Amino acid sequence: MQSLLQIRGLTLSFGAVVVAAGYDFDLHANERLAVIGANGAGKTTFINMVTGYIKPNAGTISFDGRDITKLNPREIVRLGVGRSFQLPQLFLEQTVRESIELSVVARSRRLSMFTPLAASASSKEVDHVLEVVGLTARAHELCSSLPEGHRKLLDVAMALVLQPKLLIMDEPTSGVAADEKHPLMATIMGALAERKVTSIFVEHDVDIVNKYATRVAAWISGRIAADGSPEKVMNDPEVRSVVLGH
Amino acid sequence: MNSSLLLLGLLDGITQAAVLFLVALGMTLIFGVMRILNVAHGSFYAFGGYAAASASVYLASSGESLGAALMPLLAGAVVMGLLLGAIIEFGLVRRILNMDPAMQLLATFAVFMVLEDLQRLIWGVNPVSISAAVDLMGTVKVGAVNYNAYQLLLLPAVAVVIYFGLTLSLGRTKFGRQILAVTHNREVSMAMGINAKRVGLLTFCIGAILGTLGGALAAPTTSLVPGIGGDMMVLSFAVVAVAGLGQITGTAIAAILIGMAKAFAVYLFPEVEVLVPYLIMVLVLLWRPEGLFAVAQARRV
Amino acid sequence: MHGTLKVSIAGLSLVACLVPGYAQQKPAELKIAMTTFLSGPASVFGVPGKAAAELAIEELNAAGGINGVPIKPIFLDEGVGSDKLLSEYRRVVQEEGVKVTLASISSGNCNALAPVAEDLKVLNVMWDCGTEKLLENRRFKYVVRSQGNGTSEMVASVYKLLQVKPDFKTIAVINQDYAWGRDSWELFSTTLKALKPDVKVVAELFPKFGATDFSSEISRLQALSPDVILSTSWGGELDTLIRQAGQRGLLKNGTWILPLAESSLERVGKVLPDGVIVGMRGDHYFLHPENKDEPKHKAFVEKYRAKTKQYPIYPVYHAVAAIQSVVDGYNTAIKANGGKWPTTEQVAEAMHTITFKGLTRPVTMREDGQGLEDQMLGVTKMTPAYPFPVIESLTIYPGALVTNPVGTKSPEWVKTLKPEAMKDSRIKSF
Amino acid sequence: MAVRFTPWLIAIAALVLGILFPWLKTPLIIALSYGFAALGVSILIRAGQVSFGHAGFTCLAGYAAAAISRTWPATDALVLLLAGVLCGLVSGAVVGLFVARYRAIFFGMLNLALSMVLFAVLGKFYHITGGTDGLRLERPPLAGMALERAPFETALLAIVAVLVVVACWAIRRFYAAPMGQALIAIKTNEVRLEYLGLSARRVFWTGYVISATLCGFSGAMFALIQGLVTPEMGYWVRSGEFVFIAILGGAAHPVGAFIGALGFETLKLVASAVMTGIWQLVIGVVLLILIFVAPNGLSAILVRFERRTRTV
Repeated sequence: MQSLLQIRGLTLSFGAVVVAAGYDFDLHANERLAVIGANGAGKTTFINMVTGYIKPNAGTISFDGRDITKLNPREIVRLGVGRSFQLPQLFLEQTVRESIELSVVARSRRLSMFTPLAASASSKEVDHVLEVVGLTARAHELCSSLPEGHRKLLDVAMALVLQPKLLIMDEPTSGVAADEKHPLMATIMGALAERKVTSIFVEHDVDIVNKYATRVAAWISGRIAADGSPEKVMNDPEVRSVVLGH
Repeated sequence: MNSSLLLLGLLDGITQAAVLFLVALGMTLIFGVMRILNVAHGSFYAFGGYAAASASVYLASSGESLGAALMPLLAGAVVMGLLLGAIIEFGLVRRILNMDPAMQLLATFAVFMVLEDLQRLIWGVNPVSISAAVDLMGTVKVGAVNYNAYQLLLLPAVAVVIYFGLTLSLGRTKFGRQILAVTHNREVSMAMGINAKRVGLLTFCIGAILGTLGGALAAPTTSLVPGIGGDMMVLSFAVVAVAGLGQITGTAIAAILIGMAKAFAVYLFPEVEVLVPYLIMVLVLLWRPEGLFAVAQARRV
Repeated sequence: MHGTLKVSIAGLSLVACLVPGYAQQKPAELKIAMTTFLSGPASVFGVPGKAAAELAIEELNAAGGINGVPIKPIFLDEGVGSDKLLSEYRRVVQEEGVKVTLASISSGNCNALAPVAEDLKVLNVMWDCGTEKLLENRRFKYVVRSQGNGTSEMVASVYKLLQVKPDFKTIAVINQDYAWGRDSWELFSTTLKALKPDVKVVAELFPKFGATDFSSEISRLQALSPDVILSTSWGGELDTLIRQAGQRGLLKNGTWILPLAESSLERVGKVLPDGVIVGMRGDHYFLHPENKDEPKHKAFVEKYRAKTKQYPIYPVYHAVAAIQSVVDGYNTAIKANGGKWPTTEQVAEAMHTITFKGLTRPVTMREDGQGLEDQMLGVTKMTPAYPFPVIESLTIYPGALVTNPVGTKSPEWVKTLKPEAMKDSRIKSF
Repeated sequence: MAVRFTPWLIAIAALVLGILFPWLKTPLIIALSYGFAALGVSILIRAGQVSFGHAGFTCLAGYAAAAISRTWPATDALVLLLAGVLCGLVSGAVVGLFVARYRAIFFGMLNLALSMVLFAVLGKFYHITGGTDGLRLERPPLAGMALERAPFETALLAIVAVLVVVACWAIRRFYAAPMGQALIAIKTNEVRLEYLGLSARRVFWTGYVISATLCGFSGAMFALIQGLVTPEMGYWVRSGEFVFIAILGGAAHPVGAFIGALGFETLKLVASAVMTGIWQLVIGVVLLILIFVAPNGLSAILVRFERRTRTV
């Protein structure tokens, strides 16, 4: 079966630092890939390249059979790749609800200049989304006043609302209190399942990886050191020593 | 005529560039360290000029010797620069460092408005001119053209000295390195125990003095009238923008570039002379938003 | 029913007609607004004008004002820029009830204010600006000029230049970049072409109005070294130009002709060498060969010097003349109105007919509102008597001779000038 | 509620004052026309961008109006106003294509540079632009009627007053609409905007065009009431005054611009009457105080007041 995301010979280096050593990579529909690796291994750079924020020196990225190597984030998003960020990227001067509404409207890509935002986004959907990510109570707070956990949720929610085919999440649980990590992932994954969204998520927490990933890929200094089922990768000696530090 | 025209344009350009460079340098230095674009910088130029004029009236009772003519210029510039620099930095700038750029621009714009009228109140509205220094230094003949030795030799010399003085002291002295550190990254340098407040104050004063010095040195070659501050503001602004904010060497090159362009315009198409600096500015900004000699950074996500 | 209606209408209209006639009681005071440069480079020029106006008005009020009505002057600063000035002008007329305005020094401001004056139906005497276009292109009811215009001044200047330096090949001009600088050059050059077609213009420089640094222009002029250099600049800018040109010895190569430089002599002093042709926009000079010993003139010069520590310059004479014209205008109108206080309209009408005498030769107002003012030019000479050059070998050109006739356009008219005109017997040299 | 009615309040107050004290008409019209330009500037401030060059648009529109009425003296005042608006729209659209990429200081600088180019061009080329003296325009007919000065002023005042209300309403709608919201998002997070599949540049361009259009109207109105356009209209200090007005009034609600404009003009009148020659100083000091005391401007206070009354 043809892969959803296909990467060939992806190469990028900042001066002497190699962040992508010309690796190939394939992701198939309905996979839930966990990306692990030490800091600076090139995980975020990988996401930035896939979503067009950074252009690779060489290699090709194609999504859904279309070459997206040279596209910018906006175009890639429009093709159905959603992304959430390690540092949540929110509209700090707007409320949670407004952010969601804006995302909903953005999906249609037609920004009215006259009908109020609230009227341009179906309130049923907005309510539902807020429900799903559990932000209903905070709907009218400014994003700037949210605690980190909720920021992460909103960040993911805004990507989710776009109804992407593939959702890439950069450390969705980092900066979230330990006891909140699992409920958070549960919510997100629930939402993803509901829409059958293929997903990639960068994660450090082994339990979470084992619990939610159908597949794991380990990044080590710009190359994919191991790729496969959680058991396989987690027991890979190199991964154990370098990434998990056992 | 063309070869000589080239020469003349060159010389005229240099005479104009010298002052332009000093003023713009002050502006770019301040921006580098405090990340504030000082809209009131043009007023420093004006105040420097007037201060120099007043100083030469009070100090130089006999404008006979060149020293007696130049000393007041220097004195006026330094005193006025320190005064303005210290007051404005201490009273305002350090309090707006964390505001968003819009507010910062506006704050310095307010200072500009205040200074504009203060200048009127202090020195009145009639043109002031002090030409002692120029007269004493006489002229240099280049082909058919007499140049003021003051404009052709002294000003560029001062500019060159200051340029090297600054670049060297930035690299060599402790304080210079501190400035560079703060310029490069305020937070880190503060973490490293550099007193950013003190660095800021000193830098702002130096920047202000450069502005006032520009005015003081220009004073003998022009006549001081209300409004020169505003005009010099945009002009030095153009230089800084062309060079790229915070670029010292770039500022020097940009100043010469614009000075020359203006001079040549007078020879080739006098009609466009006033337009030239802004045209250059626009073209450069459209071509390289960060200016010719600066580099852009992307936002980390 | 109908009848009464008719009658009452007739009555009303009758009253309406009569209203202007006698509704005018003598006011307690006559407010006159004068626009003049109190700031900026031009203030070296506007401030003396103001001082003179104050002196003249003091004298006038001491002598009982205009038929018992004292004058209250209001001064507006032209230095604030024409749009701010315009607002101020409207304010004093609409809010403070100014009836007469003297505007302006700058031709630009004259152009801007004249139509507004016509609009507001306030008498406006253009007391110092030179632009000739205004009164040529449109017939004004409320706007007059109490002095000569660019045409008369430039024609006279060319005459004088050709008298002093009959044969020269090249000329360059450096004027302020605004109405006066541009128009005066157009007039000068066309006149020159008409009288001396073989002259070559080697450079036309128009540094921006209010410029303070002419170094590049000076370099260029030196490189070209033309036989004659013209500048109709004035005020602080002329001072700066003279000073900077002097510093670099430009004043010594070629003949300079500065038709407005009389007003700068005392300020620039020794910098200006002998042999520079200077004018004074009229025949205004404290050493006027005919009037210098006339008591009225002498007394005024004394008073003015006592007040300002300076010798009067031509804007001073223009200010006095303008106020004199208003006085004569009112008196004539009052006579015509049977001794009753006239409407502004009546005064404006009178202003087009009077001949008045300021401190120098009298000026006759034409039906187009243009005053016929005699023009005087001379050549600088350093004398022990004064710490600044005086003007010698003066020549006076009668206004009637150098002003274009009513209804003609200056640029066309000057084309028709013939060298013979310079031999006219009415031209008087001293 | 307070905010909802302020535009009406301003409009009515302006009309009443103008009719009671005829000499106030001119300053009122000028003040309100400044208000439109400031409103334009404040739209961009909502996107976190300050332009020190928007006087360029008012200036251009003013000259357009003047040029038209000089070439076709019979042209109706309403047509001239429309021409000004279109001039703002078109020039804004074109310039916007270039400047919409830039942010923060670079945006400010580029706008300043462009406006200064215009300023310099208008000051030169005397035979076309009238140089530093500018261009005069004779009072045009209004709605087909040739009016004397007084009724003409009254008519203009009425037009401005009505348009204040209209503009406030329309821009309020715009702020509340997705496009307006996206504009605010530019201030806080363009990256996310792009990752929502939206073009930040396009959004900003739209805002820029609207702001230029408002400036266009302002310029034409100014030209009509002044009867004179000069390069000064486009000098960078004038742009600064617009920014000042926008901040003084605050960007929280469109009416802020007009409150600010009236405040500014009053300040100017008082300052130049009470302490002649130092109005800039006074304004400068007020501005400094403002920056620390009420950085969000007067309208923010109104809005806060409104919120409170709503919640109570």
